[in-house]
Amino acid sequence: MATVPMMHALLLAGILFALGLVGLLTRRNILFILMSLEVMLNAAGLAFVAAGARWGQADGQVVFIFILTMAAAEVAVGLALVLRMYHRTKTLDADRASEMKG
Amino acid sequence: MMLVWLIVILLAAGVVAWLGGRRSAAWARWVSLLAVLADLIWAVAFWLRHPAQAEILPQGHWLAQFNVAWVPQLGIRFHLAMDGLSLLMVVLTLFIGVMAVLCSWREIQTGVGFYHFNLMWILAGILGVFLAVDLFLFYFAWELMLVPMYFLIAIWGHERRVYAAIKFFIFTQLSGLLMLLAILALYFIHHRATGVYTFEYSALLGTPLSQRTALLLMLGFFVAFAVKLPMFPFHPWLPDAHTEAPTAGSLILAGLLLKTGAYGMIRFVIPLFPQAAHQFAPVAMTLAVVGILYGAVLAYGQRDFKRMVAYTSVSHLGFVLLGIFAWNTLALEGAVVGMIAHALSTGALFMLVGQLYERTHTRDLTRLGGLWSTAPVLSGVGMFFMLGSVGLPGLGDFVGEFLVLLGTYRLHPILTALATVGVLASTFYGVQMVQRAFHGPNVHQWKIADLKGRELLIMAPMIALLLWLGLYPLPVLKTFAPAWKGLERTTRSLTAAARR
Amino acid sequence: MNILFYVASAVAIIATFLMLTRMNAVHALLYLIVSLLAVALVFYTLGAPFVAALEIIIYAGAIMVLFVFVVMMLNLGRAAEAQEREWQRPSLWVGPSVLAVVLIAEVIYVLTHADTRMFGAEVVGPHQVAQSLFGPYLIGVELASMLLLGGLVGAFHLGRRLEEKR
Amino acid sequence: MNLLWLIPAFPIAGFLFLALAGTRLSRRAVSIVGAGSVGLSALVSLWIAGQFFVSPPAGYAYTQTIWNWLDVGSLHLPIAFYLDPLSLIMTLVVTCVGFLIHVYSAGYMSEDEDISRFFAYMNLFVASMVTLLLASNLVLLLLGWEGVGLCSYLLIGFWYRDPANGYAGRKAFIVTRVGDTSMLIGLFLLYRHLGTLDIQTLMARAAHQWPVGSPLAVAAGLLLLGGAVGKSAQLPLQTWLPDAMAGPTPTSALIHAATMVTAGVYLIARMHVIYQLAPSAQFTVGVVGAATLTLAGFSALTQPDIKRALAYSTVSQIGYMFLALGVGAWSAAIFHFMTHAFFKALLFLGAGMIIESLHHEQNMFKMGGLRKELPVVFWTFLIAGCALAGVPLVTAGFYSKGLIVWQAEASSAGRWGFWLVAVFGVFLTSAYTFRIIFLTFFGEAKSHVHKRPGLAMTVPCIVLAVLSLVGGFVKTPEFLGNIHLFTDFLHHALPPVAVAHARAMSELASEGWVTLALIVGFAVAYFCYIERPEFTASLTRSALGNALHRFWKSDWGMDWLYDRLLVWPVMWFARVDAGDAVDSIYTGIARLCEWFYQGVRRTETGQIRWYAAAIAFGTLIFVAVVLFL
Repeated sequence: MATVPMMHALLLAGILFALGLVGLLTRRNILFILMSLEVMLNAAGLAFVAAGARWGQADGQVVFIFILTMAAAEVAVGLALVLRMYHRTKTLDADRASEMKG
Repeated sequence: MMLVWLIVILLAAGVVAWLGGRRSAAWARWVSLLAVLADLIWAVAFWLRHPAQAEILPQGHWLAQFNVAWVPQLGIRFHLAMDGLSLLMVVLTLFIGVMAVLCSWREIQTGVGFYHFNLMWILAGILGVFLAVDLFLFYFAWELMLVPMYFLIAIWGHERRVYAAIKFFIFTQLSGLLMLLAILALYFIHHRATGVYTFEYSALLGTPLSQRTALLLMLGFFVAFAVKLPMFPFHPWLPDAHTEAPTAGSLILAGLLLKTGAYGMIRFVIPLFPQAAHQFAPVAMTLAVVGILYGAVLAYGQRDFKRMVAYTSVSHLGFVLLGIFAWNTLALEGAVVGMIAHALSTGALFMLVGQLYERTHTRDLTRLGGLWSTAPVLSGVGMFFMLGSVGLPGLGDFVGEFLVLLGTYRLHPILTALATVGVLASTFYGVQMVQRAFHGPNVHQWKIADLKGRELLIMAPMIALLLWLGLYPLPVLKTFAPAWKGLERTTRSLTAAARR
Repeated sequence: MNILFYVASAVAIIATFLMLTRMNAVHALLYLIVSLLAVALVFYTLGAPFVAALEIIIYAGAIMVLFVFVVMMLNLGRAAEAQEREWQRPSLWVGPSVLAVVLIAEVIYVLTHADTRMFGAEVVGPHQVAQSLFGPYLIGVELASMLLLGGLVGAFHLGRRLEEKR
Repeated sequence: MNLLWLIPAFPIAGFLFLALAGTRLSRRAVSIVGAGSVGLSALVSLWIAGQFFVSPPAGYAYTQTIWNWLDVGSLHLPIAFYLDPLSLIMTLVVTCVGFLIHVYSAGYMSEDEDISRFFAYMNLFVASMVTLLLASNLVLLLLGWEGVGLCSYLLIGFWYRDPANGYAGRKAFIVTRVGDTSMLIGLFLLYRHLGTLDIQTLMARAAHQWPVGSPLAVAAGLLLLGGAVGKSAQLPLQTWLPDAMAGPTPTSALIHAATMVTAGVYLIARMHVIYQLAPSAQFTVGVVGAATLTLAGFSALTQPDIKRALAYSTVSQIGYMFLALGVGAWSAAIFHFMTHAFFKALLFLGAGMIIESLHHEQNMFKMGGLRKELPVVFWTFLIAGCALAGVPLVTAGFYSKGLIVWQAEASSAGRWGFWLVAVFGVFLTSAYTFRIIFLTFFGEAKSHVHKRPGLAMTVPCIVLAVLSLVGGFVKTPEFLGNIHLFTDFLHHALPPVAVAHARAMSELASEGWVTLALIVGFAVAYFCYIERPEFTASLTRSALGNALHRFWKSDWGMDWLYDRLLVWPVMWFARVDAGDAVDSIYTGIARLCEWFYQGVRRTETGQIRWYAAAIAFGTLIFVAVVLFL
């Protein structure tokens, strides 16, 4: 197995997370926002797994599995909402769905 | 035990009226009416059975009481007790309650069941306030009457009802919280001094307090009651709430809710903190006088009939406050008579405005006028209660104001003189009201039905009682006298003890 | 093996970057899948073969398929692409990018001041994972299952209402 | 004598009956009930008066307690009536003159649609007035006092459809209540320092506890005087009475001439001990009276409206009574009250008949020559006018006013100045009285008489005319038979006047001067309104004359002054602050919260990306804080 500094794995997680964040903040299309979210979740999972590997423990992977579960649920509900929204507003523009505006 | 029944009957009647009111509005009305009537009859019978005691009841002994543990861990007891003062207030509450049910007979057509539920629960809450001698229970009842009142205004009120209801709620709730703080502080201070946790009124009397603490706690109670009263700078909720509430709501607000403030001052503020209250008295009395004059002048400037009557309340309750802080026999007797008379005269004026509103659909005084030619009885009744309101001798308000001023004069001649000018100022709005509504030319060609049937049935006892109070107030005075003696003795001994 | 880690990392980063800059949703999805596969490889190199498999099966497989279905249902064509281009003005990238760069800088700062030990090349296999998953983390598993159930019900509910409306 | 309670009870019963059932009765029945109740009350008072003369009660005073009204601590106030010569005479006059005026009203108001309301108010008035007079304590007196004020207000505004009447009524009510405020404070002061409000006990205690000139007595005297000037329309609160003429004329006769407005005189006479203890307060009473009688006399000279002229005359005559009170001539004041009640009521009743005959014309300059058209009215009016002016020997006014003028100087509290003013007042009285008579009854007829008064109206006038002639013979000067029946009787209640014999001028000399002033006044009136009316007209047209005329006519500009000083500021404040400035404090707090909310609200854009950015930014800051701080 590879022997890389943990720092490098965590750096990868950080970069992926930052990229996901940039996507989340810049894209108006709600589909892309969801995708960016996936990237960020994935990056977080990566960080856990890396940390687990550092100590040779299974806990990191367990948490990754939980994150995975959550991501699955999130995507299911999120995509259902996207469909709903699209049928209501005929657009995927996240800025249009600003009914929570104070 | 009967004291509990008084309240329970009302609470139960409220629930029954609500449940039954979904099917039949008449059912809700009759249930409420019968419940309040039954209570009233019991209270009056009790009053007749216990004519003014000559002997003063020793402390902690009441005309009637009910005392069981409620939350013993915290020293909370369900303790209701009645002396002369409470008895008068209970009778007044139930009488006004009957009037309130009767005067909403036709006015309320939507949500009748829930309406009567609220009405009954308000009355129950007010009874609780007048009877509770456990401070926690008192606070509980104090809050209990607010929420249904809020609904009463917010649901069945006039145009700006939600605004008025929220204003009412915020004012009373905030001040109530201050009182809760003061009650809790007193509770813990008492515990520190004696090692006993209790909310019991008679136990908390004479809790040793430093001067500063006493003043602060006194202010906590005072503000809660002053807002309710309402005292001068705390009054702005009242015109809105009175104006927007339905007739019965205005009646209960003016007739009863304001009296809970005055009652609280008499029962709690001064006996619990006699010295602090004595220190504070000049301020309170000055504010009372300012309120008397300010309320009267503002009443003069109003166009809305109900708003005008509301401001007169500020003026009248100023006299009551003045009397309470004078804390002598004449002034206190005057304050109590004044409270009852104000409930009758102002309450009747509110009912009259309600009846006028049913007919003309306006409360704008400048749009009325010349009603005497089309509804002489209604106008005559209005004139009568206006006269009550301006303190014409022979009617109840005069007795109250006169005794208050007579009692206050020996303490503060200048303030009394200014308050007397308030009596004069009441003439301004009184005669202007009659002129704008009933006299003058009938410019707008009003043709309205005169009072009859149920409406006369409501007005007749109000008129009779106001006259009775003005010409033969002795029963009221004598009923209150022993209660007053007890209060006075308490404060005197406490002050003396504190001096030592 | 180390080289595998770095290559996979580079692929993941590049693929993610490309995913972000695509205007067409299907293209972006494909890059995302590539990125996920690369991450799966990273997992493998880190000695976590089980999650690497899960990453491929569930992430790149199930979840992405969901996305694809939705994109298909929405039937996004060239018009959507044009719209996407119109939405994504270059100036929009500036703020978030700065934010992200600062974030990365902070992460690097933390990492450079932290533990720099190498990984022991130790494989943590499915057996160990299963043991801790159904041992100390049993409650978590139950909660996750409830979450999934919630997601299931939610998705079903939202989708069903849509059917009726149509 | 134990029928005393019936005197107020009958009118109250009449009031209640008319108020509750009046609209269902015929006009005739209403008149019978209305006048009858007062008639019964007059009969009872005559019966009691007879008893009182024949077998006076011990100490010439009788108290009847009806019930216990207020009983608080040391305050005991029964509803109790106190009868002594003073209240007896006043009650007699009020009920008898009241009855005559009620009979007159039955004719005068017979066409009015609201006749039942009218009689209800009138009955209530008589009841309140009698209560005022018979009250044994000051609070019951106050009850009557406010009661008559209320009736006055209601009756002035009786024809409520005209806003001007309502205005006059409100003005009367408020101005008199200004006085009442002062009186109330006086009551508080008396109770505070003397511990009772029972009038007789109060007098005894005051005399016992307060030395002469005690500041408390002066304060009490002045405060009560405030009440008296309000009710009796004396300076500086006289402005309401001329406006009060807006009411039906019988009301003006009963309330605003004969009875209610003299309540102030009664109050001061009743409380005379206080004034004896406070010479400076008593002197103030005299000054108020003297000033009022002159100022009102001038105003009366310039009024074109017959009722307003009579109203100023009333103010002026009550000024005489106050002057008498001010020099300690208590009985003289009451004497003048009695004769004034007769002739002034008669003058108003006559004026009422004239006004009704002329289609409600009140301007004297549009009348004239009515002497032949309305002979009964003319003769009764003439008699009353002569009595008012004080034509010597034959009229009641001569005796009562002559007594006051003489005692203004002769009394130990008297002064030369008072006497001079009083004699000048006689000149003014004579001038304006004959001005009225000349303008109304002489000269050429300017309007048509359309209706002649019926018996119900003329008979009371004739009775009053007789009384105006003979009513004065109960007290005549020394040189004219020296009858002092009236004063002797009153001296059981009021102290006799202390004549300073050393310096006093003789009664005869004083009466001589009075007669001279009267003749001069008559001559001036004759010259101005019969001989050379065009001279008068030109006089009022000249710059100075016009200004003076307007000034006097507007009551020395007092209304103008009060409007600006007192009325307008209050109204201005009420209007400006109608929205309640205090409320704006609370709405201000609410607005502040609202403003703050508006600020915070902007951060809630509803955009997911904005929130995400906020979270990211927050995290950034948080991490930075953890790392670098």
